[in-house]
Amino acid sequence: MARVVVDVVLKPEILDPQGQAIVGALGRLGVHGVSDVRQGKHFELEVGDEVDDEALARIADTLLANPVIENFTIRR
Amino acid sequence: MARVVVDVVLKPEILDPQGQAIVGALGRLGVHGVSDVRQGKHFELEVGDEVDDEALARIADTLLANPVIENFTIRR
Amino acid sequence: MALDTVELAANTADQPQPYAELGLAEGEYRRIREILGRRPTSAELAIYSVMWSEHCSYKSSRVHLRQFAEKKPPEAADKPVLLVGMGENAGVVDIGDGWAVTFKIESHNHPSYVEPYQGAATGVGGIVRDILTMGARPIAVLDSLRFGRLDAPDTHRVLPGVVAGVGGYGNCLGLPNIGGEVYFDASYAGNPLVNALCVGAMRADGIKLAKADGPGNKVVLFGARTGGDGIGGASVLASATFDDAKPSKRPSVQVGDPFAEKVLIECCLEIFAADLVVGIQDLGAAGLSCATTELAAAGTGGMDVDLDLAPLRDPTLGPEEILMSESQERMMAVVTPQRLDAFLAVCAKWEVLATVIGTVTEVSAEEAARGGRLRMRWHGETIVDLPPRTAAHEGPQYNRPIERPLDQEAINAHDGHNLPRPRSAAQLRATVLRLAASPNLADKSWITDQYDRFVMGNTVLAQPEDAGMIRVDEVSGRGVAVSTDGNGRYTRLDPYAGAQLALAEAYRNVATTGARPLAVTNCLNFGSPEDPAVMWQFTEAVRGLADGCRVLGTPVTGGNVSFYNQTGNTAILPTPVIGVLGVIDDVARRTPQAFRSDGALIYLLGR
Amino acid sequence: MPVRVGVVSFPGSLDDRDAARAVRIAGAESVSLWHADPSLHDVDAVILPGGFSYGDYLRCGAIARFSPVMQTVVAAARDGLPVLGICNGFQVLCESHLLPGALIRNDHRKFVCKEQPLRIENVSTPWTSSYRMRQDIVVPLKNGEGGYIADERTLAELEANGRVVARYLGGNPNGSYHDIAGICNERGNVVGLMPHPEHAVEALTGPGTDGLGFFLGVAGVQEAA
Ligand SMILES: Nc1ncnc2c1ncn2[C@@H]1O[C@H](COP(=O)(O)OP(=O)(O)O)[C@@H](O)[C@H]1O
Repeated sequence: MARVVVDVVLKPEILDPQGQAIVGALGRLGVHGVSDVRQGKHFELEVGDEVDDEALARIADTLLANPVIENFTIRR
Repeated sequence: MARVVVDVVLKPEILDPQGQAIVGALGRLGVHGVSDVRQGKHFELEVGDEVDDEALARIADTLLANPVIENFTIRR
Repeated sequence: MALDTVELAANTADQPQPYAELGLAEGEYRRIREILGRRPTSAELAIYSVMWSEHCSYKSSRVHLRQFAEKKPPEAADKPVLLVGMGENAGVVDIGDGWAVTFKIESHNHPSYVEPYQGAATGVGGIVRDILTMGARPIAVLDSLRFGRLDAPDTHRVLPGVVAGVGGYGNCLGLPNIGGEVYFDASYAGNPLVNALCVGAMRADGIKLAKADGPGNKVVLFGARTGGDGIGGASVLASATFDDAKPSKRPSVQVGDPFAEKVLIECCLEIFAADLVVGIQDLGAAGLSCATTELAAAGTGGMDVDLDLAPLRDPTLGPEEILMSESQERMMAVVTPQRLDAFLAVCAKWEVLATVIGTVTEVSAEEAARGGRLRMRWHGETIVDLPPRTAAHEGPQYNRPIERPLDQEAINAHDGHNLPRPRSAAQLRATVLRLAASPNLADKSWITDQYDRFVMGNTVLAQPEDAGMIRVDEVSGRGVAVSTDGNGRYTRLDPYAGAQLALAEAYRNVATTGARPLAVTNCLNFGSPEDPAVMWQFTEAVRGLADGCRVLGTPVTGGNVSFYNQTGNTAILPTPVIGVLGVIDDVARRTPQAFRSDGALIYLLGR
Repeated sequence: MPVRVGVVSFPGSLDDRDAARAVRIAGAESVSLWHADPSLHDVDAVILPGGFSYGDYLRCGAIARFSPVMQTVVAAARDGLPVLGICNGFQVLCESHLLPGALIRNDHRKFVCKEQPLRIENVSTPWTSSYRMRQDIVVPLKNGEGGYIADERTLAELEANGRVVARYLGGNPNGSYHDIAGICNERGNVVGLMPHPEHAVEALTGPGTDGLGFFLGVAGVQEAA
């Protein structure tokens, strides 16, 4: 059993309204110094030892991320 | 300028319908060995050097996470 | 901690118990000991504490709510309108042609303050399950909202969250939102009101009731797993102010899963259509405690439950926590052994988890006289052995002190005639503009644009109409119209007349669509019942509503009381929210608000 | 024999009954298809209705894509079966790669429900053949994740080949690139549409009957064939 983390972020060229809204809110709150925010998804998976790197990549690529608009990283 | 990552996850005792849906989908996809999934949010911030740890924690606590139901971690 | 079994409880009479922390008064605790003839086990204490909370037992309001039955308008004996009256999960009204509708309004005020999105979402989820439980397909929702001043900072946290939550849950269930209200007043800062109404439709012979009949029948828990949500919430979240919430009683937020509920709805409707249940109950406030005691109390009175069998989301939960958990999207059904396989097959089709956790039992005459016998086991030991009627039906009832507020005279002494009037055209213009821009009168589409009003394809009237209208029968065009109204400021000035004004407004709103008003539901939002002035407002409002309903000929079919809406000693404006439901033979004959032809004459009716 | 149009129900589908009603009003026969049943039961066309399939918690349509019925729908669509995906159905079609691009959260980050003017820009698909070219219609729009996006190359290709089937008029309601409300595949048999024509088939319950054309189209085309 191990915990694996998969982070999914929008590709840089895709607009991220949520991130933009946070930048705007920070400004209104008087917090300065944050020039950009991108929002993505964070998954924590409990996986058995039989799940190898290849299987994980497939899970991330087919289900957790949509490769048309998103990139992902896997941390074991 | 530095990139800071904030991961926000639901507190362990809070129901995570998203994660549950993914576990269910994996089962239907014939992927075995993933016993649990929790879905959270992943933020990537571009911050200036003047933004210290305390300021970051405040941003995470007030804007990025909902402390009633979520915990967060900050990685610089 | 060692397991607190019935056997242990019988031998350790003097062990101190945290009844006060669980919200029970000393006298209430003593009565529990009398009923049981021993001290309660901790699991039994959990059950009584939630069942006897203000929220579940209506202990301060019940003596007054009786008026709704006592003053019920007479009905034609051959054509009763009310198929199911007050006391069930929701009342059921005959609308003709073999159709029946059920509707009810309920509050989720405190949870929506703590976590606006989830509080509002689970409020919608709860009332929808109440309607489903009656055997009906939910067909529409309405929401009645009150917030602090629009420019108050906290309103900017609460309002968007509540609206997104009502929409997020209702939209995802595929229920059109056909109306509601929103008002702003400083008194609701810190105590927003989130009242949700749901309407359901069914064939009149398809009504389902919450009772566990037939010894040997199986008790099935189905839907979501039980987690640690809202433990203690029933008595604490809904019935006490936050100010005195001890850390141990801190609310734990419930998170809604609308997808699970949508699937549960379709699953239940398929189960109803195949006639697979004897009785059914949703799990709302007080969760398993409520479902088991209420089902048993309304049936034979006997039930055996094996709590170990309840599917858990959090395996560390103890039996008391399982009994008090308010996890959403759960139902409990009573099923005959012959139909069990068919029942489980429908659940499997919808991928709904279903588990037999108990059996309906026979009770002896002696046990019946005590209020039945509900037993629960945990790890092979008996941890609950109580008469369920004492928990579900025989809770404490209080006749709380009532006193007209000292300032009632003074606030009524204000005379509007002395206020300055706009005199010039410019002043008049300024007044009109101010009124049009005031949050209480301004356009509400920021809210209603977030609600799906088209889904199901039967919405005939929705925003901005005075009442929503839904087609029930696509062939005949038979339908229903519903409106909710309430005015806290009027009610503060005169609670008796204020409740009647709200009733009259909802009644008119329904009538102007062309529908015939038939029945009333209500959500009574007030401050602390322990404050005699609040209690005066409450009793006057109830009396006004009951009298008004008698005059208009529309019975009260159900509703909900929400007390303790106050910050410190300051209560919200007394806010009875009234829902009126009417029937229309053919929705094609509805009358919308807007003028429909040039040259039409305009009449002013009334005095 | 009336044309048989299958309407798929996923767990969490909401507008399946509405789509079936629209099919019937258009004079075709509606056949309900279940997500777990791979058979299409000999239907002449398929509608993937609106809703929140499997809760849509991950990404809209992401999980529905893997259902048994979708395996068959994808294959049949590649062979030319007319398929219309409405709202969530559009999302499922994109996730299934039957249509290019993706649908993301509305730019204003709220759910939006309104009566939406559209312009029909392609009348050669089986679903739009009963409309006039550049006909303006009004149908309900209701979504939280209706922003259509695609890379520049895809957008250019869609525009160049007339594959934008419908475009928003009078303001962009969700941030869709090029105001795109609906697109089709290269062959034209697969159409994805964010607004809801099935909610505009009866004057009594919708903004009008402008949406009926989508269903008349498929009923008529098949009859002629
Ligand atoms: N204001 C009210 N007017 C009429 N009936 C009420 C009112 N408040 C509660 N009731 C009735 O009391 C009964 C118990 O309340 P209920 O809301 O059903 O509790 P729960 O659903 O949490 O078990 C219901 O039948 C309800 O209709």
